[in-house]
Amino acid sequence: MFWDTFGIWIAALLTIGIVSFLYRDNPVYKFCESLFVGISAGYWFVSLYYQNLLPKLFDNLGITKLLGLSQNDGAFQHIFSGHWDGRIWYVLAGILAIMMLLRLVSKIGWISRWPLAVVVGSTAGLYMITYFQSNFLSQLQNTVIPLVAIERIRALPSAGMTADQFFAAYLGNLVLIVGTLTGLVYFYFSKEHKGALGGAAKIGIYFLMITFGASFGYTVMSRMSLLIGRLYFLFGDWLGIVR
Amino acid sequence: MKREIPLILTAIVGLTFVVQFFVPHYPMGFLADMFSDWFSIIAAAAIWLGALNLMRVSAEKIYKREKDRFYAGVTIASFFLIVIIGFFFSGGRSFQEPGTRFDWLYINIYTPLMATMFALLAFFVASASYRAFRARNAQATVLLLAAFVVMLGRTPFGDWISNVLFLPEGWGIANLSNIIMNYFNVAGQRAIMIGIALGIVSTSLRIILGIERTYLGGD
Amino acid sequence: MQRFLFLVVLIVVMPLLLWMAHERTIPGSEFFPPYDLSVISTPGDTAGSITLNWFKITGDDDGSMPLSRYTISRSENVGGPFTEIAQVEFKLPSPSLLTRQLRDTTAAVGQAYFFKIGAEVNGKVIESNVVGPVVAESAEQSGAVLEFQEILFPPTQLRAFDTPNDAGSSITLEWKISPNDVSKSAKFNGYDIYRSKEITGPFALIGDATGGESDLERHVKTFADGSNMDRKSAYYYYVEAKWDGQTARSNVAGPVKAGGQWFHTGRLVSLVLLGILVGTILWFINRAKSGRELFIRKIAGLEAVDEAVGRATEMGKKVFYIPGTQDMDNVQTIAGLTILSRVARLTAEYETKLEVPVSRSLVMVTAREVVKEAYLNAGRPDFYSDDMVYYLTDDQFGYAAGIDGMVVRQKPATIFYQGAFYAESLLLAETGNSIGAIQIAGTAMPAQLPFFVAACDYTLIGEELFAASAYLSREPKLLGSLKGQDIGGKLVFLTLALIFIAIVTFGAFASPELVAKVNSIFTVH
Amino acid sequence: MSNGPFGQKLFQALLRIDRRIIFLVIFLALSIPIFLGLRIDITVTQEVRLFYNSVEALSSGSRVLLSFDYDPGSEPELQPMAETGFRHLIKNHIKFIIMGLWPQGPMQANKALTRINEVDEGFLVDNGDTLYFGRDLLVVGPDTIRYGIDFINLGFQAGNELVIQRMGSSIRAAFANDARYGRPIDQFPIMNGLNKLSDFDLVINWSAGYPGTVEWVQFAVDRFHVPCGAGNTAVQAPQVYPYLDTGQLSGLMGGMKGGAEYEQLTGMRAKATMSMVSQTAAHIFVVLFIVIGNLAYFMTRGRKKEGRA
Repeated sequence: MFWDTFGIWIAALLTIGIVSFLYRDNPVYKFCESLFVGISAGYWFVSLYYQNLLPKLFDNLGITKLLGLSQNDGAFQHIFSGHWDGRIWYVLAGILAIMMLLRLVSKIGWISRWPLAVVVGSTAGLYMITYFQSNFLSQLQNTVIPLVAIERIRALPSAGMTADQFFAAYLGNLVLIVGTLTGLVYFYFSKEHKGALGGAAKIGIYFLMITFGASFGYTVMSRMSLLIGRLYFLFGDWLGIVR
Repeated sequence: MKREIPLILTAIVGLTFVVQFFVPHYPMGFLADMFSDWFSIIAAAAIWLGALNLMRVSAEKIYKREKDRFYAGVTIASFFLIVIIGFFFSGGRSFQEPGTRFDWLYINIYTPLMATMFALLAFFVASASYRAFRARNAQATVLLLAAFVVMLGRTPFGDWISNVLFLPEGWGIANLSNIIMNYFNVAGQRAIMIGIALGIVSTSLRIILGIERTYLGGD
Repeated sequence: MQRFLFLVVLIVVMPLLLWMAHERTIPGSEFFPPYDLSVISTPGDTAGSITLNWFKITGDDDGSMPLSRYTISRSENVGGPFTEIAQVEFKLPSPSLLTRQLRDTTAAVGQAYFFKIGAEVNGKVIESNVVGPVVAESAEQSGAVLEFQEILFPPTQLRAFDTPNDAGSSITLEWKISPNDVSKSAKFNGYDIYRSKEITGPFALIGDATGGESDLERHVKTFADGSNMDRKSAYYYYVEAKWDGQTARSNVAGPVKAGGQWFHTGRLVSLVLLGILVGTILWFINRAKSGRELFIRKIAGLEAVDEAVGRATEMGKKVFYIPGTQDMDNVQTIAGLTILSRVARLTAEYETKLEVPVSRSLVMVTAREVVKEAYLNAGRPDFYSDDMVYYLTDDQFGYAAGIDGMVVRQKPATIFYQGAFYAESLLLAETGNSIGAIQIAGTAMPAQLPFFVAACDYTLIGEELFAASAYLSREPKLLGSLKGQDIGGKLVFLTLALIFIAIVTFGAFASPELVAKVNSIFTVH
Repeated sequence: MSNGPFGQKLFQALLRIDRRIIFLVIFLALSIPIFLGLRIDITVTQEVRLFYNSVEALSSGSRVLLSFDYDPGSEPELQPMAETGFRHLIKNHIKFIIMGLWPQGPMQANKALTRINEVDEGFLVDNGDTLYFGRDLLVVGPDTIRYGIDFINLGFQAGNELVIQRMGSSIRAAFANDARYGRPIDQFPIMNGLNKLSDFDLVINWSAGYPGTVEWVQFAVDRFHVPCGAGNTAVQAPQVYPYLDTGQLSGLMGGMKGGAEYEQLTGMRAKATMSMVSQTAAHIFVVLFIVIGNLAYFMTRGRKKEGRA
């Protein structure tokens, strides 16, 4: 019980400390900021160990089992008992991880480029494929639509039609197509934006501007809710003025 | 040695990911999964470098008696506090379960700091709207109007304005806001996404081929 | 001439190629009979009769062909002769949604029969395969003859095949659902799947599947079996429907072996399009190497880089460079570091102080390499120190809190944000704005772009971030790849989109199937 | 509008207004309504009504799966929905099974249950088990529910959409033990006859991103034909609206406003409803800021070169 109350007080004071930054930089904020940096760095330090290093490296290899920290056999145990286990390749990951740490030794620090190369290589390969699929191909699919949504037009109610329904039926597809294609033209780098190309690019930039405005407007609501949540914490959980 | 091997490694690993997408046969999928795990392992090991750097920079501030030395001390102390509690006093692997000491730190220190920092966005969104949304030119005006309509369309205030303007049912600001969100916004987002895809494919290709090698630094 | 050829390829050959690539990839397009007959001795009928059940064919289910009918024929031998025993009109009501039933009460008790059904549509007759033998047995207990709805019909046409496009660890089963498997049925309790290495058994239960159709058009259910799969053995399967305490068993399917594939057939279209893009980029890179001049349009944000660093120099203040909050497993971070290389070179030349706080250790390692190299190239290695790049914390908001603090205290003249950002974008940019710094942002996170646009002086939007390295360095190879991106990506996209939009617009009025087919070309598998 | 010297000065002052004044206005706009306990009538949208109806349509004793797919960052938007959801289910005597695809999700569920519980002291001994109020026994209004019989927490499971897929054929393959006691789930009466996803009468998903509603629709609804209702953050909601049209989602609540509408329907007005006034006030002020900012900008334009604010 004491720890619960104490915790709420700590949390409330830290909340106020961070908010005080809005007035101006001050020692309380500085304290909170330093605490935040230290605590969060430590939090990630611990989490990355338990969530990545331990299960992916030490458990897979069987080092934890050797040390009696886990019941499950890893690659070492399997190999010693005569079964092949593909996880033995994780030894290489261990070596790469050590190479990374060798950066601390300035003479052979360059060896850290090897693990870096593995990281960057897998990023490049993976991103190339996933972005091509989900951002290029499926957006092409979404853009290949009839100029007018004939089925929607047929399904329009004769009375009490809303603006959304009307727009979706007659103009929706057209706007989607024109917006996507002209927006793409805006990103065309290797030709000067003049003439027809320039005109299209100009329409494109207007679409981008609407997009930015709309997403901004939409996000405002969500962000306000975050603050309301903190205010309820302060006035409710901490001070108990509102329930 | 210093540059060639990394370039070859990058190419091999990168191509593995591309090939495994088209070749389901063993061992491509296995290799790709393994390389993803390797990334996590290398990154988890590398945090030692980051943490040591943070400790060193902070310790130096104390050592050199800089005016921020008290705060540097706070950083060092809080880092060690949570690390020691996380590793030794929170039940090992189940360190995140409710009721552990690590969980107490998480709930009462980490969460409020994080949530409040996040909540500051409410203030910044307001000041950014005041300052930045000026109808300076046609483009800015369009941006402003879109934001305006969408913002109004999501609140009872928007309905009220629609009523004042005698807009018919179903043709109010909320509907206009839906149209902007579902069509204009989607079209713009798509153009941006396609462009990004092309940029990423081309950048990745250059990395795999060793044309883009800034990340490796010099010799 | 070259241009003309290029246009022909772009407008005619490429769409055709895609169409053909797609035609080959339709999965499960093997012949599948339009309806499926099952025959059983009527349970509970003391007089002895045979109950037939079959799936309706297209046109029967929606009443669109009222003048058509099924003809049911029977024989005592598998080879015939078959005599017609009944007709069922399409327009007759049927007790079940998916199937039609018939009870053959003329069958003699104890005699084995074979059945087949013909569907007569528009004067043409399509015949089913022959089913049987089935013997009409008289039930021992006397009771009411069960209605059609009270009988459990088995799942039929079980097929087992190696799962396509996988590494070789599973076998896919597909069967026509039991007619009792209707949605929201309180009695139907799913299917059990049994497997054996021998056709004679013993069969062991290896899994179960819920009721419902996996493919609404063909009324089939699929199940992927990957449990303890031995790649060297062949397997046999049957499926059992569970309904109201009863079970009914399908045919046995097999033998079938699991194997891996060397090419994912569903991704042929991806391969073609990606091949075109990559090929074009490589071609232009090659061409650029031979010294052709390539034009690149102005990108405002990048034009301003020199000016922004210059201003910091004039004011004698620092330059901050924020490479995003994501790790090296994000291409945006890598792209951002390329821009850092350029910025660092400028700060080296101008002897301006540069600080790069980072939120990931790997980024710290990489950024140090990048900055060091830039200072070396600028001939100022003595100005470089590792302390210019330092780690704060992996946490996005912890990082933002730290940077906000430093920004208000040190008041840098210029701040760059280049890389991947999440919600912290506005926290950083608004604070930077409040101290009057020049801010140049660039990200490919669509959700964060509006905030950067609102709070920064210049913003690189999406692809512009990736184009930056080419733009800043003017290196021919990079410019070539940019040109390749434009031609192999954007031009191809625009052309394909326009051609297929024309087709589907026509299709929308003429044939909805065409629209569906065109759409399926680009389906992501 | 006056354009005289005084007006000019005013507008110029407005242009250079201190950010902190804006901060203060927003702070007051959000906090004053919290104390006033004001209420505004909200029009209930169709998608929220659908959600409410799909819960109302369940007979008492039905079993519902609740997936908590968010973390403390989205608490302000989703926690009110989750709390009202619990109250609604308990009032209608519907049993619920809690799980999470996000590691922090089940912790959020516990937090919501603790909050709606009204008795947190005392215990009961039943059949050799000691049942503590506030943990094993929750009192909400006239109803008392018991862990293992009326509700259970299966905890978090890693694997994103693969978890859903596994649950489609067997819940026990995905969750062997419950989260609170680590006992096999067969030991709890609530799990009797619950073998796979389609055995649930409804799935409810509180979602802040990936994995979340999109995955539940694609895997649970499309493949295993179980109805699904969802509550989403405002930022996330536009992505899942298309599923409403097609009937793949049997109801949707977006952001705090969705939560407020739900509270209105259930008649359990709480946080989201109270926040709506703050929310609306904040919106009005943001809109006013934009208007004033532009007015000042236009009135002073041309007189003075714009400086960097």
